[in-house]
Amino acid sequence: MHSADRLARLFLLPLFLFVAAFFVLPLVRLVGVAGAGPNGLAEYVAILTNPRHLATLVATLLLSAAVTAATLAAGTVVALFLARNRFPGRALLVSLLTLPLAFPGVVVGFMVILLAGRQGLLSSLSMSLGLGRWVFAYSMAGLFAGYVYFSLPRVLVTLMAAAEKLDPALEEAARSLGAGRLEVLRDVTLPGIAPALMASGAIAFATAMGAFGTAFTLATRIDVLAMTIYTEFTLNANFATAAALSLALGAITWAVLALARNFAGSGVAAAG
Amino acid sequence: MRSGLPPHRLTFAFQLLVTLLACAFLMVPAGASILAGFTVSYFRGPSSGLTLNWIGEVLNLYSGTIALSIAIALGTLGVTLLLGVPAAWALARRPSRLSRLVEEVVTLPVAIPGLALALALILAYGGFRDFRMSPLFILTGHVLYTLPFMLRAVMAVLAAVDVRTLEEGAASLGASPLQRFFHVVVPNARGGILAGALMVVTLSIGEFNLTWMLHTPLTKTLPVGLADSYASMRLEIASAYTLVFFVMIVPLLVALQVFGRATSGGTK
Amino acid sequence: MTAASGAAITVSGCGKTFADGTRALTPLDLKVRAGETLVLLGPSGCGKTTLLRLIAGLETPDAGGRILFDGVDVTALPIEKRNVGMVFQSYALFPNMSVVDNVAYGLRVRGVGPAERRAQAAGVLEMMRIGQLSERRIDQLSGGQRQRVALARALAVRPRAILLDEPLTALDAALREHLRGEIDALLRRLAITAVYVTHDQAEALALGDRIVVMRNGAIAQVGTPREVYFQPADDFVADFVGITNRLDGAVKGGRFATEAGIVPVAGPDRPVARLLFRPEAARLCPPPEAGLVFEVRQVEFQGARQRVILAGTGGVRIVAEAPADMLLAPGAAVGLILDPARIALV
Amino acid sequence: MTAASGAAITVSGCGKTFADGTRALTPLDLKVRAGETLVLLGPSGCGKTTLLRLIAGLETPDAGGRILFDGVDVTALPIEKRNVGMVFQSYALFPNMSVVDNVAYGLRVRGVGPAERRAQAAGVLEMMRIGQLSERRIDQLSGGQRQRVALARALAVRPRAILLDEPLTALDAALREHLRGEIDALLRRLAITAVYVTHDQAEALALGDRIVVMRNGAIAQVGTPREVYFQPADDFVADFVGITNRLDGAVKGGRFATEAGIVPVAGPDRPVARLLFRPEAARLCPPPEAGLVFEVRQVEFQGARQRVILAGTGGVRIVAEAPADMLLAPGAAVGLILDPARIALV
Amino acid sequence: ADAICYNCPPEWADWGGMLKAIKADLGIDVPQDNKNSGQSLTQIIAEKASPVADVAYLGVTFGIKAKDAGVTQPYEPKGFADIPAGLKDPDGNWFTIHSGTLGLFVNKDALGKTPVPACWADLLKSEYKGLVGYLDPTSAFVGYVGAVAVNGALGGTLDDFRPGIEYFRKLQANQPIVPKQTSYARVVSGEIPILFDYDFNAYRARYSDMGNFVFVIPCEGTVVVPYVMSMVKGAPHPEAAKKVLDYVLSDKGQGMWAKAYLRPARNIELPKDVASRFLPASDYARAKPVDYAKMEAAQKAFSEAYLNAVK
Ligand SMILES: Nc1ncnc2c1ncn2[C@@H]1O[C@H](COP(=O)(O)OP(=O)(O)OP(=O)(O)O)[C@@H](O)[C@H]1O
Ligand SMILES: Nc1ncnc2c1ncn2[C@@H]1O[C@H](COP(=O)(O)OP(=O)(O)OP(=O)(O)O)[C@@H](O)[C@H]1O
Ligand SMILES: [Mg+2]
Ligand SMILES: [Mg+2]
Repeated sequence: MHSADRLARLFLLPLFLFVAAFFVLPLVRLVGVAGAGPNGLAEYVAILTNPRHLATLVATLLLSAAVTAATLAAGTVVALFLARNRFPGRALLVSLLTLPLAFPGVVVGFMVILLAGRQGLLSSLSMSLGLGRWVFAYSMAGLFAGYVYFSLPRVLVTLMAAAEKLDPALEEAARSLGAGRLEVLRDVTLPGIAPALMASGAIAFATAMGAFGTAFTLATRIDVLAMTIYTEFTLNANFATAAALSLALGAITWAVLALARNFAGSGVAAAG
Repeated sequence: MRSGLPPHRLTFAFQLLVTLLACAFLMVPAGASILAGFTVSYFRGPSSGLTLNWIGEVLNLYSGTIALSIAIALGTLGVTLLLGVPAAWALARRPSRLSRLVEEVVTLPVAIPGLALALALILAYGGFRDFRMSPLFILTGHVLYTLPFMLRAVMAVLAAVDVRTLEEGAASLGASPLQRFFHVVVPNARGGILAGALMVVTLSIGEFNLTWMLHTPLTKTLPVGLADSYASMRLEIASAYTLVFFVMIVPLLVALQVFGRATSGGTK
Repeated sequence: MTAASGAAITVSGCGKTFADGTRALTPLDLKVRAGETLVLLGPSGCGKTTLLRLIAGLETPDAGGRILFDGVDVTALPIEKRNVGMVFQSYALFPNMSVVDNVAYGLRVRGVGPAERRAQAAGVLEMMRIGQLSERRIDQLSGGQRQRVALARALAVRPRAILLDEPLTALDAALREHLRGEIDALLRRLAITAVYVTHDQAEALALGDRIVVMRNGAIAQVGTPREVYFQPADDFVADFVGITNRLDGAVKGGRFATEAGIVPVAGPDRPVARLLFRPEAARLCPPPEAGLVFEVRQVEFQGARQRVILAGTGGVRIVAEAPADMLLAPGAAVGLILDPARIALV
Repeated sequence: MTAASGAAITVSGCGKTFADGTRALTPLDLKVRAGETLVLLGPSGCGKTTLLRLIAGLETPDAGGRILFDGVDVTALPIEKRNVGMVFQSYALFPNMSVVDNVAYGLRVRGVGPAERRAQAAGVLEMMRIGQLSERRIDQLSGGQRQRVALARALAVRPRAILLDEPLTALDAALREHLRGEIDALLRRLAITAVYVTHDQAEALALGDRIVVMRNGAIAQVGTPREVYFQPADDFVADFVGITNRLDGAVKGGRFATEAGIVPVAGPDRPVARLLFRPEAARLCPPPEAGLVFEVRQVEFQGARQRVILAGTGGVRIVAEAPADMLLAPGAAVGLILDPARIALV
Repeated sequence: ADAICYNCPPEWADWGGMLKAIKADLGIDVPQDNKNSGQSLTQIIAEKASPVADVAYLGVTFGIKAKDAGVTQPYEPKGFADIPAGLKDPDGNWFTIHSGTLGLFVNKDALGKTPVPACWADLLKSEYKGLVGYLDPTSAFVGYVGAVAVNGALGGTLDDFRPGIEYFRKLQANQPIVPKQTSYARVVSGEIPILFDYDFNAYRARYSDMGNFVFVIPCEGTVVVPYVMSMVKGAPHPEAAKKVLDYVLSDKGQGMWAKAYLRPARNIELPKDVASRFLPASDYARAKPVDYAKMEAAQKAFSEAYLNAVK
């Protein structure tokens, strides 16, 4: 099918040009800018040598890891529950749970303020219960809540699909061999959805690493990398540092995704 | 034929509790925001009365951003369709090392934080004033960001329906490659194309990370306006604006879900 | 390892209506004798799997139904407490474990130590002659090998009964025939109680000590393979377990008269009668020698023999067999001689 | 509609090595006569599909290979220019078109107007006796109906040859047998050149004018069904087209002597000889009556007959057939009488 | 749009009303823009090769920076001469259009029973936990002004930021909210009960949004800061830009700023009703100008020190 090969090449050309012009070229430019700052190539290691940047990096990694863990834990419980049980209102519940799928980070930030801000629902609740005022929207905890809010629907969609696809015969087989509930969970169910856990975990992690809108909306002195890049960029127009940090952030995120894809097979990015 | 473990009361109760908590976590703030968009004073609560004034104010202040967001979303959709669908076919046709590489590069924008991407675009193209100032600049960023989703969605169906064999069938009947593409590939990838399209529009309308850096005062999109309003407007106006956003995006999301369920072969 | 002869199973008044209202089984009674292989045979959707799952404990019967193992009521016992081995159509092997870990899994959850359980599992694998596959991953196995591993896994816990749901359907014809023989030999040797679901009559006839023919959630006939083949309870069973030819006519003076000719029969006169026979009960011969004459419609060379489709007047269609070397041309006339011992008049 | 008798196809020196280095075909020659049905038979992976796709134009042969249609070199022509009809194992019907649009598609790309092409398609559907399905969507069809539509679609463009790749494999046993007869009748009636790929020997024997038995990318034998069944070129062909029993011994004075007994044969003395026969060439009888005596190992009731596995000394294993009513118990001794016309000495 | 202004946010200094007036009087359409001073300058620098913006509204130090970065072009609008020296670049690269006094913008309702603070030091008391907000001193100009004010009030100088930084470090115990952008609405809504902000915002809240708001000039003292505008070098619409700049310095423009409770840059008469709404002059006596060029020069060092010390 030579003629089809020719057509295929023709079809790939526009995509190729677009990506080259608007992705590869700008990225190369970014690399150049980062290296052309006053510190030259040292800018690239600044993330490790500048204690403030290093601390931010560590904080970002820790936060992302915590978000990933929490989202996966909650997501697994919910996904298994929804995949296993049929009850009236289930479809609605699924819809509600996956609805925030495309809320942008800014909206999510706003949701966190409404939930845990000074006048948030939690605050009113705790006040009326006489427990003092619960406000955590403007701290790392707020960002944590925001990222969980952001990632939970995505993780749920992936995990639910995986749980649905899990051959029920596998669990039945384990039970026929005498395995109890927890044993089935440990030996069959969790290993069965492990690729989905990997994939959606990677997405949650990557989003938490790079998302900016939520942090921007909460806009408090939260030390995460995305915020630092933004500050570096807007403060004194420190392009070189911002570019170097961006590249570092991109590289770390990409590496995590690539690693997860290695473990989980393809389809990792699709979950995002 | 599915049953898995029959309900076990404690497990069931625990799972139900977590599910409801998750649902509350996601939905209560959204509900509060909707309510706030209608209340006269959020500080005093709903007892202060309900009003449509805030919505009116939002439409008055920000209708430009809404229109622009819709226009950019549709433009993004058009470009991703033109670039993505043929390319998805070409990539899915013969999985080779080259096609894997192209796929990797094209999906990279998902992995790289929007902030970095936007920075790169500004540094590379910020100097072209007419381009910089037109909505096309934002559109470019959105295409970059949404293209992988279109590609993936289309490639997924192409793999699922074994378009390869269908094409061979058409070829055996005398159809040329282009005829095969339009008669067989596109119609049978419809599901993926539609799913991809919904995804692209949804993501484009909500895109903030890139847009925040890419926009100019003339090209403010809805999420940029939202961020503005969160920072500098009354909570009620911000809420009303969020409400407007919901009204636009929720139907898309519902369509996406209904559609996803219909194409994924059905959840029993 | 040899499993002890299994339990006798009694199914008493078990019906099953699913939550969505589907009535998969009308209440039925069934006894599986200790050590026998009972085959559940029937068309798709007739309730075979449902009945098997009731016995396994994967479904609970509608109110009133009871399942007994060796006379003890186990209706309320979940599957993990029933100690039955199951083999699924999809095999349901754990993809995250090696072959030997799959087989040892039942022992693991019973608290058997690692060394001990691997030794036992290895024993079972040896018995199935797949000891060399122990360390393979499941996705490195062929269909037939998976089948054997699934069987080994189910047997490793020395279950009281083994339940098999179309264990061969996923395999291709040649392998299916081969494994069918292996499973038959194994079940006979272990003398374990086995319930075997299939929709393939050849499998049922070859494997079963007894066959339960099912239809629409009810039992159509229970009997040995010969009973269901030679004395089918009704037309449904007759057609389901093999090809049946039918000739309509009348009996008069010990002769069955039909449009194609005459067949000598025993029995009283009857104005309306139907003669039933299976292809192998008829022999082809030159037309003058036989009472029945047909036209050859189609001949299919099968190697060992030829299958011949014959046509009579009035749209009658007969399937017969002929030796491979017999010369038969479509359109030619041919005689048919029936074995009097293998015809039935209804 | 009746297609004109098709083209003669010549495959000359065609090998195929895939990009990943897999050598699917060693260079081979083959002639398909105009109008005949040629069956490519062989185990999985032997290269049947690859050969068919070479003929179709879906793959190009390695350098030096040539494909000729009626003597004209078409090697460089892509499939859409070759005018061949293809039927795929999965049917490859276009889910986005109705049945009649599927069948008319080949005419559409040839520029035939809508009314005209629908009329022609309807004609073909009528010929296949599925005219009433015209407006159905593909997913509303059963497997057998899809099979017929796929065939109709391939035939509608009046191809020079029709190429079928395991067209019945996706169907269940009963339907497969039925459609096999239908396809046979159709191909015979149209007298179109057909190349039919299968791994099922029963299908090959029933359908083929000639059979090409393939093995490891090469041709093992070409011949009529009777030739490959009764005069297999080698052990591989013998085993692949049917069960073959083997007895080792010596010929002396018109008698073949083996551990199990004696068989009268024609031919000169030989110190080392092997006797080959198929199950249907042997008849079971009480031991005293026969020259060969074996022990019954396993009996499989098949309804029409019984398959019996016999064991002799030294691990000899014989497959034989017996009438369904013969009493055979595992462990008993049994005699075997061979049909002298159907044994072979090698 | 006929001209682009960076950092003309509608909810700040009544830019909303000003932009409307410009449209009405000059027929020039200037879209509102919510960047802060830092962001605006960055954008202008990034777009140096082909600018998008025509004019920018900046905190004074950013005006000085913009000039140093070479992204401004000199323009002396009508009334330039009336601006006191020190509040403008002699060549017109930047010039003050109005100024404000930094203090505490307090939402009394949101404060509940907690008393209105009178001094910077009050805010360190634990009763103000969660009630205080200030803009990020490393990003927003207002934030930096706050830092300078506190530092000066507590005995620091532009050469010595230690008292100020020490203050912010201690303030962290009260978990302040630190937005990056103007947060007028959040005070109005009660989300931030006490914000380091300008007098004009507080008066506007009190008199235009009719709430229970007060402005406090802390007892230790504070600073007055000018806000400046610049014309961007290579502005795509120079003519429109000049008209806009003329307008904001015109009597009408300056009057509008005054009505929005800003001190006009030119010495015009304050309307009576407006004047009466300001705090008494005795309070304003505690608000001092500083050396803005020096303030600019110190900013970078301060940011570094702040980022390193306050966590
Ligand atoms: N969980 C279920 N919910 C509702 N209906 C069901 C369920 N499981 C089976 N059925 C229905 O019950 C009937 C009997 O199903 P069952 O699986 O027992 O048939 P089967 O004889 O095993 O068929 P097959 O040969 O196709 O496996 C069918 O109509 C089936 O659709
Ligand atoms: N595109 C390909 N690339 C690499 N190897 C291939 C390709 N297609 C087929 N092969 C290999 O070539 C050999 C012949 O394959 P082919 O499909 O012709 O076999 P087949 O006889 O049709 O088998 P089956 O009965 O399983 O369909 C096999 O080893 C197969 O794995
Ligand atoms: Mg079943
Ligand atoms: Mg093949």
